[in-house]
Amino acid sequence: MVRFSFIFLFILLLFSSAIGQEATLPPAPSTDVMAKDTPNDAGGSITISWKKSPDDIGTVREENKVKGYEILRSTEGKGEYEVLGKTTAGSEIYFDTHAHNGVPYYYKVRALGIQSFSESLPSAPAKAKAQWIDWRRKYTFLLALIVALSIVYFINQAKSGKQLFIRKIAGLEAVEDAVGRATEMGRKIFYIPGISDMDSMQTIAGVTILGQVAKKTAEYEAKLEVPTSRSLVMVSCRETIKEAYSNAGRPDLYNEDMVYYLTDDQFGYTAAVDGLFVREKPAAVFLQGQFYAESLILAETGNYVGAIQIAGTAQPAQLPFFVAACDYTLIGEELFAASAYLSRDPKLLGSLKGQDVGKFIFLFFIIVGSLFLTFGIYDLSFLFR
Amino acid sequence: METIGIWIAALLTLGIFSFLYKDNPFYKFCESLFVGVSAGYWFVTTFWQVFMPKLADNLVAGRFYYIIGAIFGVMMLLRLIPKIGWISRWSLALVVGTTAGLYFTRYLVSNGMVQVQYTIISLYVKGNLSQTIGNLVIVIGTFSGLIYFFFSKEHKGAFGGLAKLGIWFLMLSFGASFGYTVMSRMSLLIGRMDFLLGTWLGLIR
Amino acid sequence: MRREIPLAITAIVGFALIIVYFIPHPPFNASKDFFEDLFFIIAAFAIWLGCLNLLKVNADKVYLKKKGWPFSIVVWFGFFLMVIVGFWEGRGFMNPGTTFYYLYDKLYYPLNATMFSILAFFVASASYRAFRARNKEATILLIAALFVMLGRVPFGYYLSSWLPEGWRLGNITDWIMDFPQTAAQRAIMIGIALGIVSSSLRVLLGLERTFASGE
Amino acid sequence: MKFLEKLLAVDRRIIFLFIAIAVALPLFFVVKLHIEVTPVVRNLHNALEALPPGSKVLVSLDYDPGSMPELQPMAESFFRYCFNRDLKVIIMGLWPNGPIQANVALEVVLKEPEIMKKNLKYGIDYVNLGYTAGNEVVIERMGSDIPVTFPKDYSGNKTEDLPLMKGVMNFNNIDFVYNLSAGYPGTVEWVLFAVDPYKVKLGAGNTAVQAPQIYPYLNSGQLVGLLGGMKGGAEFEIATGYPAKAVRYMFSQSVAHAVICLFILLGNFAYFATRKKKGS
Repeated sequence: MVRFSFIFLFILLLFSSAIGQEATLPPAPSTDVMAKDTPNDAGGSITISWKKSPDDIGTVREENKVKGYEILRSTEGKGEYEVLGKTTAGSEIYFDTHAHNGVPYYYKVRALGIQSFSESLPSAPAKAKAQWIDWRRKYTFLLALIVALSIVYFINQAKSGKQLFIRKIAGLEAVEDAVGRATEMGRKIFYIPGISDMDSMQTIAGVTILGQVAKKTAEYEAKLEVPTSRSLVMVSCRETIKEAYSNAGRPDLYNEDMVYYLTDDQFGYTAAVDGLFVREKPAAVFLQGQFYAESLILAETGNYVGAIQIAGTAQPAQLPFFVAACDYTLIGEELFAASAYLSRDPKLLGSLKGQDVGKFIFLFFIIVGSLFLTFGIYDLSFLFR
Repeated sequence: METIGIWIAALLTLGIFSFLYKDNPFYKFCESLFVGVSAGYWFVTTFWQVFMPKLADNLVAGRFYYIIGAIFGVMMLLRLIPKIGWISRWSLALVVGTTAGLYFTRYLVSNGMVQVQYTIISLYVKGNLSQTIGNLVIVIGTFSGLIYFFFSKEHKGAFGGLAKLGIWFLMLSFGASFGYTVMSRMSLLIGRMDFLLGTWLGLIR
Repeated sequence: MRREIPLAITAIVGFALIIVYFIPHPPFNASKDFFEDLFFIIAAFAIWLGCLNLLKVNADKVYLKKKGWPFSIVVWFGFFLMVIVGFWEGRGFMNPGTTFYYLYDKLYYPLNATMFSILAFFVASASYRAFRARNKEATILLIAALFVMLGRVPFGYYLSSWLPEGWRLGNITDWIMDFPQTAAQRAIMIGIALGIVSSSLRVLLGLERTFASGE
Repeated sequence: MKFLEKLLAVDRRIIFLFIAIAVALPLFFVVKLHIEVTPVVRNLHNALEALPPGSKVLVSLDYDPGSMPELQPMAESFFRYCFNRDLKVIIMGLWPNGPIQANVALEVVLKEPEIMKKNLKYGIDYVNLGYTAGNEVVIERMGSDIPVTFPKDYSGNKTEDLPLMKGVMNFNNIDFVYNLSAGYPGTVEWVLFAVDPYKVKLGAGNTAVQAPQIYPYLNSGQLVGLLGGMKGGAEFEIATGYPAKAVRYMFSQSVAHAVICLFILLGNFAYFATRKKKGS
């Protein structure tokens, strides 16, 4: 008996020394493996979560450390498991995105050591299914609904003839001065509607503003010229100016050649307009619409020939050059506001008002939310998650 | 072959640069070549990387409903024939609808709601003066900037003062964009100069 | 009919995509995948349309002997050079070592890169001749620009290394970028977001129909 | 003051000449400059350091040769970093030129002796999925199914047959996304269509023109870090310990910026001095 226990002890010692030297013991398994349907989706996915292996927490010796986890799946609790995928050490969640809806699946998590691994107990079965509503997005839905309804509401208001207020826009006040000065000096006015086509909202806004500028040039009998880089823009500009001139009672002053097409090519167009500026030395230049890299070249040349320049674009990257080189600049949304202000088009006015409702909501929550948070009352930011 | 190529590239580079002196036929030639080559490049790329895998392969694999994509696509091309060009609007409508539908929610969330969410911050961070000032600047800057873009109220009194503050914030950010744009353009020029002086002439290592 | 059908297509596709954002259940999610696939294919056709249009415009120029028509032949030459070689090469057309890649590297790349690098020259002349502190706004802009331009390159470090750590040009630039700049960009972004929401809505409701009319 | 007026009216070609010299001349000198790593670059580097070897990194190159001087050094330094750290690289592009730019960068990086030693294999250590038309819709589609969005890789192999792509179904199976962007579609679209709906971890390198517009996403944490322009590229090279192209160009960049600043100051001085005179 004593001899046996000696042998037993000996074997035990052998084992423990082997562990101490080689460290090939597998890491402790992860526990509490749970599987459930991934919520708020179209089905086909199951979320597997688990508690990290004790060898994945805190300072564990490098040799014992968990290197990652493998996720295994089976359709029967005790049957064959197939490896689904791998995830990094420290993770506690995995999404099985290859699940069939309505089929029960069992999952195991395998903690990987350097050479060996250990498996957890299988999870309870879970089935993937599709949900009707994505509840995470309820506040988004609410906000979208409010903004959309207010836009529609205000468009209808404007259509029914109600006067909607829009604040004065600084650059627009200068239009009259610029046109007047051009008449005095007997020099031309150039209007550049940008290099984009009529599918751009900015170009459309630019053409709308052109209508108002044209009304003034008709009144003052100033010379207006509009070189365009798209044939469709040319057609629209012609119609706009023609209408403005007859509305101002001077259809006799209108002439098709005021608007002409140069070329579609960005730099080709820029070079041509550049040449026009230098030769004609216009008294005023309007740059209203969607501009890209050419903004800088145009504004520089216009400034160089001494023109009053009124610019406007919603391209954030080009705004700095306009602000620095032009006398007045319509910044971003001001371009759209200006076209609504001038044209009184119900759909533009209504949208602008509807957007203001959205802005009001945002402004309110930024200030109230921040104050609440500062004084530790409540965190409102969840509303925008 | 490589040497010839470098010479061609260098001549084309100089051709474009010649525009800086004056518009000239050499520049025009390079520009036209650029327009043609880039169109050809796009044509070939979309053929091998979109048509073959997305359309042809799906049809070959028996997913015949993909023919709808081809039909809409051909409708798009019909714009080239003025008489029946109107039909291209059907495909355009699909493109416009897809972008409008996706943009509606995505912009509202990422550029609107998420930005507001991160602007709701504490205006006082205990023991961290610079963070406190930073947070204050973020909230006031965003708030006053938005006030400037609020069109339903005249810029008068305290509201006008906020709008004025807002425009200063905007100007500061435009100044930053300005600096960064200059940086970008200079980098591009450095790249070309390095090619001309280094790769082509071998003057720098 | 010519007008109603495109408007209907836009509305159906657009609203389906909005709905699927909130309702992930079939059949809505399948409609999303399908519309997106259609979009890819049409987008590719749209690129082809642009190319063919370019060829047509330039062919007209040559045919009518318009001013500068020989350059239109150059456009055609460039286009077909790329297309013929590209089709000849097959699926691996862009792997390094192919003729197509050679053309890309020796024609397309230098032309494209140089085209944009000439802007550096115009920035220089504009900064000398046009960028003026003409009012308070422009003054703020230019001062911020000077800080960023100097603070973002090693030069700024040498200019301000005599200042204590945290107050150097680089630090000030970091601060401008992280706080006031971020705040203003956020205001712009929120504005743009609402603008896009309203224009998308107008398109989907059929109020904005420029794309569906004209010509 | 006649002189100042004349100075203001100088032919712009003379200014062009000045800037050409300011950019070209410094290229002839090798100057070791002090380049500080800014927090936004440091954050990106830290996030990458936290990825364990074997992690799958998706790299989307969304630019064309026009932005090569700024973004190509970033692509090279990123690939070098990934290969050194044994990260698996999946390449794609929302711009048709992107995947080619990737091949150009790979050609440079794979030839470096340290990388050669690793004996990297296409399909196992890196793949190039190529380009697909459709802009942000491509990202949207990848959220549900990557193999369907990119059925074949760049050279026409079936995506599903590539060992590296085994088990890569959608963004859930991607550990980090890195985006090099020169405009639309680019980083903004990756934030909107990948980060927000699918909670992807995203880092980016941008042209300097783009960078300021990206900062709000940094502050909000939608983006872990950003390399802005050539300077950002240089900082990343310093952070990873491999100073390369971007660092080399920094002297030239410095001089060019200084010249532009001088131009602005001189131009404004002359302008106000002459105007004052006219006014009085």
